Amino acid sequence: MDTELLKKIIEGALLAANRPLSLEQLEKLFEEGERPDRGAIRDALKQLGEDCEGRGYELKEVGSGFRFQVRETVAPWVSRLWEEKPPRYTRALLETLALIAYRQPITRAEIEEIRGVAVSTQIVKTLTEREWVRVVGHRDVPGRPALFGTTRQFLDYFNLKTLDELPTLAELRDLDKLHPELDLDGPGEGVGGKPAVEEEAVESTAPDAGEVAMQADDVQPPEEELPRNAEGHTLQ
Amino acid sequence: MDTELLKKIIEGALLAANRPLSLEQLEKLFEEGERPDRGAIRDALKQLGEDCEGRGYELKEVGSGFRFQVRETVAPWVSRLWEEKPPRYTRALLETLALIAYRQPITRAEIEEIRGVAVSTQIVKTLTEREWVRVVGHRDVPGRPALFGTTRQFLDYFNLKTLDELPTLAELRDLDKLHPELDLDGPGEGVGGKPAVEEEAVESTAPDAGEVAMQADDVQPPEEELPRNAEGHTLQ
Amino acid sequence: MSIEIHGPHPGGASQEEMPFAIVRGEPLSTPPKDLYIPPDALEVFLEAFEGPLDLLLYLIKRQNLDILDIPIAEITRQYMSYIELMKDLRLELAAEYLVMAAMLAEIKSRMLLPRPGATEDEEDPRAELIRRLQEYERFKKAAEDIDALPRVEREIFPVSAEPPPMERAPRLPDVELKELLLAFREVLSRADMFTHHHIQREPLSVRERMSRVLEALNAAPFVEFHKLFTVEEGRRGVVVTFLAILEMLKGHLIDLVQREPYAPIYLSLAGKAQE
Repeated sequence: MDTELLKKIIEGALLAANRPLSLEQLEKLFEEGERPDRGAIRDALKQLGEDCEGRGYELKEVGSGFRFQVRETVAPWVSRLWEEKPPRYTRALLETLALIAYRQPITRAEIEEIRGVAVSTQIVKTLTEREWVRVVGHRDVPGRPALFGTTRQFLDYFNLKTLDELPTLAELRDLDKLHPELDLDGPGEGVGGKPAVEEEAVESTAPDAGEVAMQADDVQPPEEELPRNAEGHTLQ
Repeated sequence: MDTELLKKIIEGALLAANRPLSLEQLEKLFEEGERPDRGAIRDALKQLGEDCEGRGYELKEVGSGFRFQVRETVAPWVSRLWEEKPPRYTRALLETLALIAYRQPITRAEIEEIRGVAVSTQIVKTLTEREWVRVVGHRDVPGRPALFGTTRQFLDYFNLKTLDELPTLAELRDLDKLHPELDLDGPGEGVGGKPAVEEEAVESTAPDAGEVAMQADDVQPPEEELPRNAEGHTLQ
Repeated sequence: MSIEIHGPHPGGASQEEMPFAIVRGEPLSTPPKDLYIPPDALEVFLEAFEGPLDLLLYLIKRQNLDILDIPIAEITRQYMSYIELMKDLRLELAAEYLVMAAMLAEIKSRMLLPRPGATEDEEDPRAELIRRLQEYERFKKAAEDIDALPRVEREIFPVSAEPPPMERAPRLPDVELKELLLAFREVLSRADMFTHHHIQREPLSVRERMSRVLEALNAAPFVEFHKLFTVEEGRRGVVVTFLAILEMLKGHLIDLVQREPYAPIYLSLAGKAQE
């Protein structure tokens, strides 16, 4: 099949589909006999991406495949097409989503353990309904709790090709840096505003001992946990 | 505004809109101060149309405005996108449709209140486009929210003469007893080809029996096994 | 008396000491006994936190403390004063906050005990708390990062074009009535409407009729009352229509207009009559 026709077909299909298309799905546009090999399809995609330069849209590879999308430079105008404001998500939902994204597969109890609060059923439902999150299995412990993971649609929505493209998670700082000799607190006013007699027993009397400890230089720059993917993933 | 940027914005907007855009709508993409005159927009459209030559799509003017359309020459390939198994509606869409059927006329806010999550614009759009649901009025409260109801096409599709033929709440509760083979967690998988209540279709036609049953059963906790209402409605 | 209550700054950028509240311009760290703070305001303040870890992080941040060196006594004192405040205002305390208070108190008590010849491998009692705080903080940050990613509906707009004219129209999803009913049942059981929702008692025919009447009113600005009834439907039909009209009047969907006693009654869509 000649390259120009191949390009037109792929371009037309990506535009008509209204969803990202994978290489497999693009292959299936062709009958067995005429089916171009995957290399040819890749080449056509690459050229289509290059052809878009200078246009109002670009070719992007996301989780579930390739899609055309409006260039971010013209997005401010295009967004005026919709009167409704884009949805905003609560911190509780985003924190839950972040835990599922970075720690998958993860159970609800594990999410609650890290966040220190219960995860509402509503949040799980919203995440599932948006198809960002799904049950990927069950942990083999009593109760067989569901394990949650993210979906390709999650990647699509956040304009990512793989989970590697997520912002890196801050590194945990080293607890060994705690100096045992600094860990005694100064006498405070006690719990709940009442004088705490027992604090007299402590040797440290400097009211600012806490402040000293506070300034000890334990701060380390957060290290990158995952190697960042250096390549851009826009095809152009 | 320079022509290239103007072209890019119009191109991006027409492709993102998912519907034809009129000249007025295109004008509204720009703030008062930067708004190009209509002649400039027309020129940009003309050039965009010419730029499409040799691509898999073309610019068309239709009744309600301009849109890009995939070229007929690539239709044989592109149409294979729809030969795969047809798409399925989400649980969210089905719940919204069911609430509109049983609780019409109902506003979007009321649906959201019962379901506990936002109803996406896309769901309302899909249901309206399918002509199963339409706006039947507006509630006279601030914002005058639209009231949704089902259509005759909805009744036709589900082979109902009137909404009264939908099962009562009591019957709903017994659905799994009627259809032990139903997989209640995943609609679709266990769903056979026949209308729901048909198999147990009961002879009685007393039109109010269901209502009486509904009131009586209202106070029962949902878990309780209730004897099936002997005078249920036939579905046909 | 005016009172402002400060929540954490949305961006989390500000690290300066912030009083709990400002009353007449005076910063206040604990409320005077006779001060009445509307519980709503405090609730709003507390709702700004995602739980005890978030509140602790806030307390640490607002004094520009390093997590690794939390002065436990001070933090415990502040934390407990929040809890006291919640108790004073008779707010329902989330169990998680109380558990955290207990944990803080336990750490503090352990640190107050004299330790004979501190051994190297003895674990700092704060370690577990610090680990949890750090762990929570990194996911709090990760959530902010995810929120900042460009995303569909906000910065990213996937595009599409009209599919080409095709021999066969694209197939629309098929839906079985069963699926619809199951979805409805699911929603009902979630919303617990089986037991509570009085509207469910209305026969469906009334709800359907409400839609039909609204349809008629959409077609014409005013419709005469009697025109909505069809003799052929019999008594039941009349009752259903009448119930539908009453229900819609109650719900502010329609207006009834009568110019004078015994004059014809007209129905119109609510709000349309005055226009």
